Amino acid sequence: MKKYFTNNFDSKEKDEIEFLNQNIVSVNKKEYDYDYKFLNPNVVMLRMNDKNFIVTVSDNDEEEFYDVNLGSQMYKIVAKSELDLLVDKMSSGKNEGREKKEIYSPMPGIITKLNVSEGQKVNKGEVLLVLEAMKMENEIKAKKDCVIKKVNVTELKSVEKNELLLVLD
Amino acid sequence: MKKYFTNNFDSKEKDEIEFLNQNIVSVNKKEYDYDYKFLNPNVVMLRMNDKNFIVTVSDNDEEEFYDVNLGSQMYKIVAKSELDLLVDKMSSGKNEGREKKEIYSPMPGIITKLNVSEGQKVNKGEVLLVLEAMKMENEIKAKKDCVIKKVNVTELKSVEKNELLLVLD
Amino acid sequence: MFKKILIANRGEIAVRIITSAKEMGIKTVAVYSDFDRYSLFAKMADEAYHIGESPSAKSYLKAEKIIEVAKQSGAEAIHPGYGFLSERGFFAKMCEENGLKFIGPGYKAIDLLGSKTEAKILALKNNVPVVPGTEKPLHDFSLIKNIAKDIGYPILIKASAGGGGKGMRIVKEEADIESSLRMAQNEAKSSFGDDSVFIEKYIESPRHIEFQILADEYGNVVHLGERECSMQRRHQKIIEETPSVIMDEKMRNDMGECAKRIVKAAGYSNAGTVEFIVDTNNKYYFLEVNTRLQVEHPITEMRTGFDLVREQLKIASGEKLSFKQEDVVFKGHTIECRICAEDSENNFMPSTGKITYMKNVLSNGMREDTGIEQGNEISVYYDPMISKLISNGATREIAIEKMKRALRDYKLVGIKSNIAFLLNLLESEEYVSGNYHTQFIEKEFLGRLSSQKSSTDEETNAAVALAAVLFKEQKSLKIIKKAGNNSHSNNFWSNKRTESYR
Amino acid sequence: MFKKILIANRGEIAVRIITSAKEMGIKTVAVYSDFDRYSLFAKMADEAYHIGESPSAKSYLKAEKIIEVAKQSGAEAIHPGYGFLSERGFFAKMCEENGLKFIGPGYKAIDLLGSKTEAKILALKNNVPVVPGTEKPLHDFSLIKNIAKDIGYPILIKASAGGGGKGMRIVKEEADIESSLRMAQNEAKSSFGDDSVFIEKYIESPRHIEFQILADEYGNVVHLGERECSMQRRHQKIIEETPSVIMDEKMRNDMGECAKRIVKAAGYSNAGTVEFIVDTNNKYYFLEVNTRLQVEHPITEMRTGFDLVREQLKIASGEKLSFKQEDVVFKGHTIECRICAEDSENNFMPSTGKITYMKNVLSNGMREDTGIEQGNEISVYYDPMISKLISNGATREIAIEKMKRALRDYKLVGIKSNIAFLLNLLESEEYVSGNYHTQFIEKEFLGRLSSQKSSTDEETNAAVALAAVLFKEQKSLKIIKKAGNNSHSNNFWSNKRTESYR
Repeated sequence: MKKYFTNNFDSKEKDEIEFLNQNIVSVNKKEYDYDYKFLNPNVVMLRMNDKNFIVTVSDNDEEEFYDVNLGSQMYKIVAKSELDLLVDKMSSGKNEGREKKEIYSPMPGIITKLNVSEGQKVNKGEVLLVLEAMKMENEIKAKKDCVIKKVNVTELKSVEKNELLLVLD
Repeated sequence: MKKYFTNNFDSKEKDEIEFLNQNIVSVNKKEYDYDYKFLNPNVVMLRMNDKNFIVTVSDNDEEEFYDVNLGSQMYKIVAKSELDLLVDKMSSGKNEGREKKEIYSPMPGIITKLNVSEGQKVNKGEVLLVLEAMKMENEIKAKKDCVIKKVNVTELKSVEKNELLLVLD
Repeated sequence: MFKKILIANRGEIAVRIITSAKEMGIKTVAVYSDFDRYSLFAKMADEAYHIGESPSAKSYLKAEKIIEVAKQSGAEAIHPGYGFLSERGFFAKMCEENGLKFIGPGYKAIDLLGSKTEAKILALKNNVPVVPGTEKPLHDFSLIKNIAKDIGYPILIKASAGGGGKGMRIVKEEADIESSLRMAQNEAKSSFGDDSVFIEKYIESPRHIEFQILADEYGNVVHLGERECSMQRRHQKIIEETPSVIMDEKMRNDMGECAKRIVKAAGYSNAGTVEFIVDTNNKYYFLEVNTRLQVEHPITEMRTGFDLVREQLKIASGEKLSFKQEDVVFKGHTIECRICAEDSENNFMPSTGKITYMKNVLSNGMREDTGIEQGNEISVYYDPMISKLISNGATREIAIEKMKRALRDYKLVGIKSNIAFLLNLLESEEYVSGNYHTQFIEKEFLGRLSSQKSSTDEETNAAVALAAVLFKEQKSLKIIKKAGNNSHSNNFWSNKRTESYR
Repeated sequence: MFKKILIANRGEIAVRIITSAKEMGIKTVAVYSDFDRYSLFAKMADEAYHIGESPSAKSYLKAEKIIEVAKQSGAEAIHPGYGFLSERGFFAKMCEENGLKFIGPGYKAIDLLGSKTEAKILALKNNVPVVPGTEKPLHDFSLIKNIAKDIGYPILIKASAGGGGKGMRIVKEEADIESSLRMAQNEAKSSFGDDSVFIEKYIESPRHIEFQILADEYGNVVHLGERECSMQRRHQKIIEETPSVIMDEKMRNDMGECAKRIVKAAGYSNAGTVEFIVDTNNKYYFLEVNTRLQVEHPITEMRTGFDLVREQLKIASGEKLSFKQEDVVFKGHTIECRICAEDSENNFMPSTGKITYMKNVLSNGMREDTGIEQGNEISVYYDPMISKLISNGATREIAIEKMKRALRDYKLVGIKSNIAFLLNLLESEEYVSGNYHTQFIEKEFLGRLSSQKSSTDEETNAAVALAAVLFKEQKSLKIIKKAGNNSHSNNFWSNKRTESYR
């Protein structure tokens, strides 16, 4: 009778999942006959009330949610067991306000354009720098309004994957 | 510098294989630059002097040779290391003359025809019985001239895989 | 158009039907046996219902159960595929009685064409040639002799109560008729207690040529050309192609019109196949009508550009045919090979087991229809067909070359398959020249096969020997390492040079 | 015909070339970088030679090394594929000097058509329309004004020393010409120290339409119809189709004849593509000639039934074209989608990593060309294209429906892909109506995309939540079990009902 809670990162919708027995699961108090098979560690075939869903689930590189794909739609889902929530509660406050303050290179390449300098204010969506890799120019944009605290690279520098590029404030 | 000896069951051709170093193997004293990768436990991609060979190798159900497939050709190959040969030599004589005396059902099915009775002499190639399975009639034939020692089934009997059907003499 | 249909079948043909239905925005309902719980077709459908145990009689043949699921799921129509319930008039009737559309002809047409005698009478009435012979069982000696003379030798004597070749006799010339007839009648008498016989013309080295037809529910019928299906072993088709090398425009028109006449006369609708046998003088005789989609329908699709399942669904939903006979354009040459789990070197014994590796490389001009995935089991419950490979080229020669390349690059591990046998067939002089018939494989080809093992060059020989040794070595490594670490990928343990042999 | 050829390329196009060569009985030689040691193309070829490190400059661009391998292996000809050395005149010349046949046009034709200016002059000489404009850099104000008037507005001012959009200005009407020209010249002066400019007609919302041509070495040229390639993002084609919805028979003939004239005038042989831009009034202008096989060649193959690689090999070996323009028959509608490893939701950032699961279901009317196998790595070294899906249907609507179904059933795990983006594009009103142009994606589509998240029904929502939970549970089980037992098959840990959840 294990219980889970999920949270859709985009829609903020919360769902409650309870395994009632080996064939029946309840989602938000509605019961489903279910069956499943992992076709691969990241691909699960789900059958709920005889309806098929082939769902892929992956860890997201940098966030605590999973990338869930069904049909042509992507969902960002946080899944927690009752125990997880308890642990969260006890440790709450400790990591409060933790945010991404560093921008790392997502792949090896060359910085072909550097648009910011230390101390500069940037707006959400602004292109901070351009990384050329795999024959393509990739724009790295600001995810929110912020100030550039540190610039770790120069134009035309080659960078490795996960190399620190910028520190934000 | 491990050495192996192989034996083609059909052509009776014998080959000597010696690994000289991690890139070079000698087959019948001729050296080849080689590289390989198992694509699957039974499929190996071999590169010998820059020529590609995709070879599948399986254990044969009942015999000591491997079924080796290259192109559209099947080969029955016995592979032995020097050590194997030594062991064989020491234990030789013990299993001498061991031959298949029993015929087992290769799959579940129904005996739709039984052509032989106990004590009957049969010739190589003669149809001993017909097993119907997977919508097909499968003729079980004598592999050599022999005498039927025991008949373990009756016509229209269902049999399981590996059930003893006949004992030969 | 339907909003939801149920597919009363499994394997590759269920996958085939599901793909076209999905393309048309129709929801699909699969039904599955224990064995097929996670089979490709059962995963691909929008919904999937369990209907029973693995043996067909306890699942795919359970008409009531299937009808029940159709109603429960809200399906409006049932596609029967081929085999199973597809040619059972009673099932089509049950569908109708339950307010479900059967995607196929009406049950009356199925029953009419399902009776060999009635179908033959219908053909004769409609000027469609049938194999000359008697329609009623005969006893009388001299009458039989006269009829045989009319038909012309060679003739075939068949016990009217017989079946499966029992009580059959071929008579090559008149001198032998009396003795043969006497023997056939004695045999029939002792076997079946009835000495009456039929006689008909014996067709030597016949070809099996069939015509694909499409008929809507308003009497419009077109044919989509022929399929040459003479490459058979024990009445199982192995390689099919279109066009047939013996066909010219006139013969195609004549036979096509025959096919159209007979289905029209039967009040037939939906897709169907009219089968003929053709003698060595290119005279053709009606054989029977298959009242469903055929295994080999893809070669017609690739040569005409039609999607036959789409047409079936359109017809069943009451649409008129959207094209006329003159709009059917044939282009190029198409071949199908059936890859089966069987041991060609051991009397074609079906081969069961788990397919641990399965890999194709298709590219230009190739299509594959399969319901099998790597990791699947080939069981004793269903037929041993793993996959249909279809090639398409501007010419017959190109289509053959494409098929051979694809077969050579097709890898299948875990069961025995007929791939090498198919390649041998495609390389036979008779196939290359197109000069083959339904008895070719059994009477000519198999005997020759065992004697022709090609010799092996030094390099191939070295590769074979080395592969066997590497396999042996890996096996012993595996035993030492026991389970080892689990790798998710398909590329198992690769022996990089750095970690290679000492 | 050649007995052995070398393929100086990698990935899907190397696989494509190898299959056709094998079908023709030609032995194939692959060359591979460190990264590609066990890539599909390197395994499929009869022989495979290592030529260097993973970066292209150290392997696939090393002309001397490739020539050396060709000679060492006994190859008679080199197929360059697309990209890498395929349009480099010097490489074609090196082949010739080393007694190797370059499977493509002669180096003189490559160099001639490689020069934009010379190609434009050649087009004008042969009555092939080009975008109206000046051929020489200009300084003089009033002269420029007069020319602009002749050409007609809108016009484009380009700094002659510029590039990449710098110093470019669009002028919509004559009133703005003076100020725009002044600004453009000032910008050019300060950026490049040279204030001379070109002017040409500015084509708004242009379409990119190209013609496939085949030319033998005896002056015979045919075209195989057009390809509509206007669905682009940052000049990268994403979806291509044939026919183009704007094309009628007359326009196809006119453009096709233009294409033929220009390649004939260039002394061209082998396969090539003549690119045009087409304005909103269906006026077309010659753009350039791609002197090699295109990525999107399969759509032409499926619509005409030809095998372009086969034709290339025949032409290069000195055969005459075996057919004439009137023998080219177009049938049905064909679409290609390029599946790429990129994150469409994050500015199309290329996505690298290992593909742990890859599964297609093709069936009727679908083709896939890929050089990738499950378990392969997508690296930073080469372009991010994973696969080309090609659909073929009797009508455009059917071809679109088939493509959408196949994309929905296509599963790819381990990297991010543009599959959802492709589906969104195929469902856009503009694609459905065929009313799109090369700036559609960037100017119209991307902005709209983020705002349209479709709502999720209860069942889908439940499935998504449950899948996330099951994934979490399996992950923790895996950690507990550590490595676990190694399973060879593709069907990983299946949770049978019996061993299911408590």
